Amino acid sequence: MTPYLIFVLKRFGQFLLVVFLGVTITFFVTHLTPIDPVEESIGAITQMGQSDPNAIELMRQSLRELYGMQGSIWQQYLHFWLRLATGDLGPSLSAFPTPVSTIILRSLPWTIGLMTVSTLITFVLGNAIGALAGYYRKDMVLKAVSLVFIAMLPIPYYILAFVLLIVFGFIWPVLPINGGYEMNANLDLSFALVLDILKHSILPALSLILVGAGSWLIGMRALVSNIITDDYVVFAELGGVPKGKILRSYIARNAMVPQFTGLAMSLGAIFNGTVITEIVFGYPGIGNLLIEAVHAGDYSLVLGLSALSIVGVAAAVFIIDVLSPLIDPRIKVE
Amino acid sequence: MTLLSLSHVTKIYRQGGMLGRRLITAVKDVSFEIGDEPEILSIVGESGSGKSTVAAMILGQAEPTEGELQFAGKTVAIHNRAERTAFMKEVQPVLQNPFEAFNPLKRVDRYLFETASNFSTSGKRPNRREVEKMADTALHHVGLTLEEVKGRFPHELSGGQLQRVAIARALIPEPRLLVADEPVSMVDASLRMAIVNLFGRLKNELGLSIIYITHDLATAYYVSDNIIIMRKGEIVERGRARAVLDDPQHAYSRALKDAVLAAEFGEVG
Amino acid sequence: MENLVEIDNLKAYYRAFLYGVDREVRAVDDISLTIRRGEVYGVAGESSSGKTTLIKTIAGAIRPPLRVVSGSVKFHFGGGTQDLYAMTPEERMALRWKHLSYIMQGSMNVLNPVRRIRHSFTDFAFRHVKLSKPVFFEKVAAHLERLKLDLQLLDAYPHELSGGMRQRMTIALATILTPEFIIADEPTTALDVIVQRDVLSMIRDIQREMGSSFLFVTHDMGVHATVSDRIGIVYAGRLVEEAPTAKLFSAPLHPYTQHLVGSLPKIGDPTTRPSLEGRPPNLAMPPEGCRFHPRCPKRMEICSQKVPPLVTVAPERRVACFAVTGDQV
Amino acid sequence: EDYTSLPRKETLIVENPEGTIKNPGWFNIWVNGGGGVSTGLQQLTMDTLWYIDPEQGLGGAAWDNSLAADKPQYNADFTEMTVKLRKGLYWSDGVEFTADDVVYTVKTQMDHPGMVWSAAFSVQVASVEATDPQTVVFKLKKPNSRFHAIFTVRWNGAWIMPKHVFEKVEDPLRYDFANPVSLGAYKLKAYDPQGKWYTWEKRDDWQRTSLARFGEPAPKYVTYTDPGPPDKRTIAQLEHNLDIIHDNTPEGMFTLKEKSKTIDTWFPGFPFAHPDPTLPAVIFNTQDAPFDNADVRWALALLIDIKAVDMASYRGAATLSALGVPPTAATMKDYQAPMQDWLKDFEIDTGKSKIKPYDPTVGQQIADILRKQPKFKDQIPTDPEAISGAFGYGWWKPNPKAAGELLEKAGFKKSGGKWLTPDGQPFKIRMTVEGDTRSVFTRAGTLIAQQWAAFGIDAKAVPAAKLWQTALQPGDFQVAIAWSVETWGGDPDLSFFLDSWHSQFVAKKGEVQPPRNWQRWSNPELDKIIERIRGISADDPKGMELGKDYLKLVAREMPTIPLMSYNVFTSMDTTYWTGYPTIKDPYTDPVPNWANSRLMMVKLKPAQSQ
Amino acid sequence: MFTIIRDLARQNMEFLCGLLLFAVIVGLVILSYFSPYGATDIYLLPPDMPPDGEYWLGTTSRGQDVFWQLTIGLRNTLYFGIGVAFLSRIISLVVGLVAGYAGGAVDRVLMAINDSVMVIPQFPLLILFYFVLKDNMTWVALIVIMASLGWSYDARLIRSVALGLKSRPFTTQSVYSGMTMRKILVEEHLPYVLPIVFATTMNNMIWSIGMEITLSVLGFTDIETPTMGMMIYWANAHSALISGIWWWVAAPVAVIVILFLALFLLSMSMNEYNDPRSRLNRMGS
Ligand SMILES: Nc1ncnc2c1ncn2[C@@H]1O[C@H](COP(=O)(O)OP(=O)(O)OP(=O)(O)O)[C@@H](O)[C@H]1O
Ligand SMILES: Nc1ncnc2c1ncn2[C@@H]1O[C@H](COP(=O)(O)OP(=O)(O)OP(=O)(O)O)[C@@H](O)[C@H]1O
Ligand SMILES: [Mg+2]
Ligand SMILES: [Mg+2]
Ligand code: NI
Repeated sequence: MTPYLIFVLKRFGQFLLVVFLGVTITFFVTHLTPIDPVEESIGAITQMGQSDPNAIELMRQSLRELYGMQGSIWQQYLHFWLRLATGDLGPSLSAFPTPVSTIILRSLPWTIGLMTVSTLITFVLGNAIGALAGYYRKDMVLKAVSLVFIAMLPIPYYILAFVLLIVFGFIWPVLPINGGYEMNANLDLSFALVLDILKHSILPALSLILVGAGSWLIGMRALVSNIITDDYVVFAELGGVPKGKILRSYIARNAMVPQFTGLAMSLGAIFNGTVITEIVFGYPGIGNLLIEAVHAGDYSLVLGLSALSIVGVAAAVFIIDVLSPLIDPRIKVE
Repeated sequence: MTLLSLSHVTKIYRQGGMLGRRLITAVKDVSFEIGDEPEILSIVGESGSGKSTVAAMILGQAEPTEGELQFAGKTVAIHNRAERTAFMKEVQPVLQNPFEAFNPLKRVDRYLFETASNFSTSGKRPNRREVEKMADTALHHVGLTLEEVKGRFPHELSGGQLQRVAIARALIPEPRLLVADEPVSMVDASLRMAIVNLFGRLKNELGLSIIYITHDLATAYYVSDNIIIMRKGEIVERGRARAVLDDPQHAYSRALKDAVLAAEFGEVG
Repeated sequence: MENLVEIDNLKAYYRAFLYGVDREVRAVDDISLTIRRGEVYGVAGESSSGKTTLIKTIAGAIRPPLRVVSGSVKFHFGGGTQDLYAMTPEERMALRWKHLSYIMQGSMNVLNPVRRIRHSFTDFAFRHVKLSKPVFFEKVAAHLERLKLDLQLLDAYPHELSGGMRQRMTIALATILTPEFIIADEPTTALDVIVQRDVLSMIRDIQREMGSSFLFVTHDMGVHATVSDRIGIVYAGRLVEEAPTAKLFSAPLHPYTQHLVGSLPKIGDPTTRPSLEGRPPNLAMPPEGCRFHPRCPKRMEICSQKVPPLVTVAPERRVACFAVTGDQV
Repeated sequence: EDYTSLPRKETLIVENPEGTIKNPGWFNIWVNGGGGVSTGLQQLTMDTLWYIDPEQGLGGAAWDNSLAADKPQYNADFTEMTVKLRKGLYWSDGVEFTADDVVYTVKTQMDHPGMVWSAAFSVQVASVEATDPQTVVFKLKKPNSRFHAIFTVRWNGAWIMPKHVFEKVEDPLRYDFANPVSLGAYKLKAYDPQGKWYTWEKRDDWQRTSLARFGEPAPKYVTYTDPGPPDKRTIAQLEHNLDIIHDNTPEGMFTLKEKSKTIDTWFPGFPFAHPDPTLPAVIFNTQDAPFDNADVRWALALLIDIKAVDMASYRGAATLSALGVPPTAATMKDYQAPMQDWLKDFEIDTGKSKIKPYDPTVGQQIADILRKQPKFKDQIPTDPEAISGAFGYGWWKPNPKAAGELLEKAGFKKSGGKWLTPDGQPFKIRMTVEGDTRSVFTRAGTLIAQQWAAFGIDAKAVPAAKLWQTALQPGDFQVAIAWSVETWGGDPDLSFFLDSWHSQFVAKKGEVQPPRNWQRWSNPELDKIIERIRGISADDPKGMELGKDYLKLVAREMPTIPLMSYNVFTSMDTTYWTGYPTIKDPYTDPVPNWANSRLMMVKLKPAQSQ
Repeated sequence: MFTIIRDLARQNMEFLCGLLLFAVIVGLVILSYFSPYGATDIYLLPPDMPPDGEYWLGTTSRGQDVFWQLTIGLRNTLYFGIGVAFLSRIISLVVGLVAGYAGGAVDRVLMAINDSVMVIPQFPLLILFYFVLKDNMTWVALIVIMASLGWSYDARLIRSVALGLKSRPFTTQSVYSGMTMRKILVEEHLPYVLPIVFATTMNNMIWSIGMEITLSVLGFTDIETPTMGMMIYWANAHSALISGIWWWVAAPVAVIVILFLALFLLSMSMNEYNDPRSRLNRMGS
């Protein structure tokens, strides 16, 4: 076996371990929730106009049986892994008997679509400005632009999103502010639908980009201002290598090494969804689903979503670890 | 009784982690001794020939893969803090780059005081005055005084001063052996002589033995009693320093000697 | 021989206004020298005596806090005359690598760590040649061969090469365009003696072949003895002596040079060598008068009051010491 | 079909307060499967035997025989109920509705524990059979004069299942009922796979539904949607993209009223909102000391300055109630108005003195306060009758002195400005409020806690995100703001909530309390009232007298401190549709998630020519 | 110390700006102790008054003075952010330094824990904690929980620096001076990771305060403690943006931005001061 393969296998083992630990912690924490999905369901049912206490007791028993909630927490834990091994996340408890995976898969593409695109744009934008601002330290325009992005960073995302919404949806109503597509849209795949979906994603994406670019920018700027004093950059400058080339191939290329790790982490974190975006813009996605699931004590669903997110982040770390020898040739495979 | 003896010491590094297959024999079947008489033993040789690895093993920082190291008749074994402290009282290092050997953010006297209070010869923890006294004594051996050094940051001292402070620190536990791994390679010619001369004086005045690892054959010739020439982990030649260098026997030793650029007007090749 | 580089009364100071410290380090203080076409000029001196600063100033590698306070650096490249500090940045850029290349201190670590070495050749040299890429790389191949460097190394990353190889690669990069003037700062420090000797002989060879001038800095007198035609000794920011190499070693004039030459141990010579007392001067507050006087065995009254001028005492020989030149101005 | 959006003029767009539906493709309303209920499903496609409207209703009475042809017929001891069904009603797939559907509904649910009404049927029904296609006979396990309530829609009721669909299904518990067959006047047209909207289309054969008795529904399409947080609803309605907002913040409502010319509200002026037949109250956990003591409860009631609470929570836009029934239009007439004199004379004994705590002019005072605010000046009614209807009659007058006397009577002591309980501990109250979900309650709770704190009690409001599940049900609270009283609204029969207040249902400490009696209060006198109500039929006029007995009892005992109506800030945009229910034409509740809101469809008129 | 600050302020525009902004923040925090109104008292003042001479930043719909509310909210938020940052710094320092220095099995175990914490989704966990703890979900509890979620990434960073420090010669020097591991980590290595600690502190505070606001906006915090998040929560619950009470929202947002610009500028210039490169520049004197 090549050392690289061994390295990959070892990292993979680590990945599995981290996933295992992460999911285990989440399993037990989610089962701590005082919200009982059966009581939730009873709550919903009694809301439908019944309050006969005898009937409620009867209902409680039947639901408990139906939802398969018997057995100690350890049995349920074991059961969970056995089921997971076959790729089954079990039925949702707040949307019984619909499988958790069905529910997640319905929202997931939206989250992935919006977040991937906006994360990438944020990454490119933040790093580009950061690199320029770090290299041309005296440039007033870059300074101002950086400052604007940095100042945007601490603005509570809720407020920023809402202000965008009010500006572009109300004061100057040019962009749609609700949902992933027009209400009552024809959902057969068509050019118009794609356009509509794109239009609906502009504000959510913009809000994510505006709050997110600042931190890349800060990181990149700091990296660049360190790198410009590195010998190979000074040498290239003395060698008369054109500035643009130095910025691209010498500075940015070297700064990218740590930034890519961050990017992988952010891409992995996509599976956390963005609750506030989804709330403010009514954008479909798994963030809101998660909150709902927590509210409903639906720990199957919470666990399913958490497991997804854990695997996402852990996989990102794994992939970046495995790829890092390729991105940064200096990293030797132990 | 010998102070230090290495018998058939081999050190193999495994590269590629736990499952890795690449083995590097850094040191191969090396044996030598330092007797009770104080001496300066030079170890010279090409880059990567295992000189630093030998030093690390003598300092207890690395364990030999095979063979045995004995210090004052006892096998070197460090399992706990007490053993480590006891060992460090006897063997102390001098590091390569004086500018790197001290934390630039800390005052240099700190290391003197720490050493003094951790390795007091009387056995119990000394008070502040005793500590300063010990430090001052050690500094006197290297031609400095505590006054010159106290409260100073590394960047406030010259390289020569720093290296001398480092040596003074190593002297505080009153060790019997100093291991100096390339102590002069980063300093310029005039400083180099100052330090090498200091080694000679310490040997004579304090009865210290010193293992002097270097690339600089000229200073090795100048200061050492015995010499070991290493190549690819093995000792290729050894003996009294001047005898060996005046008339090297092994082909590699000769190549090494030839490569030395004499500071006289002449041309290469 | 005609002059290629003329340096006049060059002063370059580090102006540090750093957090509570307000200081001026006079790392190059009033140095004048000339370098002729086709010669190797060595600069020697103690550590932190200003050697690197001097050649940075000559190479135009000035960045804050270093500032050229006065003086001039003139080149005679391609028959013309260029005043380094009167040129625009663009003009200076045009000189680099074509006429002037500079191998920095720590040349083992000057190659971009994340790109293959091939790209460095493209970045540095390709834009100066009017050749197609393949033809250019043929030329590179020929050059590397001359330096006994494997062609495949072009496709390696810097870290995959040993220190010696990297250093040679940097030298190859600096010489590929056969510039008229090559500046090198300690190009062999931290090399194995055997490797070092190879590198030096290589430098010497290509210098002869190309007829370029070299400015060469190291504090290793052995290296100077091997490579340099003329040597300038720098002490505390000043040039204190200049002489052809043979003369310098056989009959050093300045007390510091004498000490330097005399203190070098030699294999086969077991006599005890003295070490220099005292510490190197603080360039932010250099001693009055001759900067060496606190450590000088031949110190006189005047040494602490007046700065000894650099006086030509014999053809090709200059020295700044009252003990040698007497109390003349 | 080639459409991107439906013709706006033919579409009614309504907020669904359920928000985004987690399991959008689930239409099996008989299983709680994560699907929506008020997505239009229960309003437009479901039907059952009877409806009681929270307001006046359309047929001349709040009571409406929907699928049933008549009121329920009980035998003398209330163990058998016979229902006559209407003829000529059809499911949307053309199958006729018959008694078999009703029987199937009951039996299937009884056979499948876990279905929504399964337990309710199993507990009560001994047998059910269709004696002919239009007659169903229920035999009950024990007497129950209110058995029909299960088939009577207030907000919702036991909906009738399409037998012909479900009998082909293997397991009704796992069947999603996609493409739901409708018994109502609308059928599903399209829905958002992300659960944000549902659109229903008027059935071509709408005449063959029970709603047809009131005329033709006007909107061709009805869309129920999740418009997002309150501010976005406001924006949407200002842009005429949302015809009915189910509920808003008071401020959102004021903004709408101020900025839009086309907004209809229940009250044309202040307080705009519709009073829900639920009664927000300060609920004591009467199983815990010191709240097991009526004197303490009364003391705390006398420390509340209801005017400030009203301003803080609803900014004055509330209808107050000192009595234990929600001040809906019907109860105002049936209970609140007739009991004013009793209230004025009502006395309590503080141990040191007797006081008359009632202040009949509070509603008037609030109107006066609001009239001083320039923003609202013109919107405040002046007619005393209208003021009482909008703002309520009166409430308890703050009386710190009497409150102190009551506390002392209960053994409390005041020391260093702080009240100590009889066992010498600081009197500490944690008032659990609902957090963001019902922010007006949170606002009220915060202020009440502040008022108690000002009196030297260590009182503080704490939010609980799932108040019902985490606090009220397990009894894990001291004092909370929520409701434990909800009524039919349009009908004076109080058994709807009162039955579950019987001491037989009060859970032991630490156990889960079944719904409604969150205060866990038991009282022999109350049990007697409840038992007498059980013994008479729902429309027996004696019921109202018993209701008044209940009101007097809780006024004395104060197990909860009734505050005000639960005002729902429903706003209706008249740009595309007119004819919404308002106080002037109160044919139904404007709140569009109630199943009764189907009545709106037949009363609405397009505002613009088609 | 004072001269350093003086010189920093004189020579470094960023530092000066940061210092001034920070002074504003500190000023507000100090003022909070002199508030004429109780922190949680409501309906004491006429609601919805726009900013004017009497109410500098206007009043809220709850009858509170925005300015005084702001000072107290800022104080609580700042203490919260500092609390989380402080605790999580300690955890990440201990884990990072120990893992980097000790290496081997210790390192592997610590990093496995570290990575597991890193991948756990924080948001659902926080909400779950909120449900589990209910009334006990005080600010202190929230600080502890947030701190125990917010250290892992930084611990990794610190570890990577510690790995480098371990092979620095001065570490060997310290070992042979007989220093204990604790001493080496705390006195020798800590100063080198402080720049990272400074830099990550700001990020951590942005994260924790942002999280506080998010949780508050969703109603998952103690509503009786005024914080920036709580101000926004109440403003939101009163539809402040849509009903034109913009000052209720603008004031906390402005203060948060000021706070972070101050922290950012300070940490940036402090980093420059701390950077060994600039220290190296001073060497050789
Ligand atoms: N910790 C280690 N792990 C793996 N290999 C090592 C390690 N330390 C040293 N080596 C390898 O062991 C060999 C000997 O190295 P060592 O440092 O002892 O040589 P050296 O003679 O001191 O060289 P130099 O003159 O360059 O200092 C080298 O090939 C080196 O790569
Ligand atoms: N960036 C800087 N800021 C301030 N002072 C500096 C800076 N760089 C160098 N110096 C100082 O300038 C003086 C000359 O340094 P220089 O690097 O030129 O010495 P050198 O002779 O090349 O030494 P070495 O042999 O160690 O390379 C030294 O005192 C040094 O401390
Ligand atoms: Mg070595
Ligand atoms: Mg130099
Ligand atoms: Ni909520």
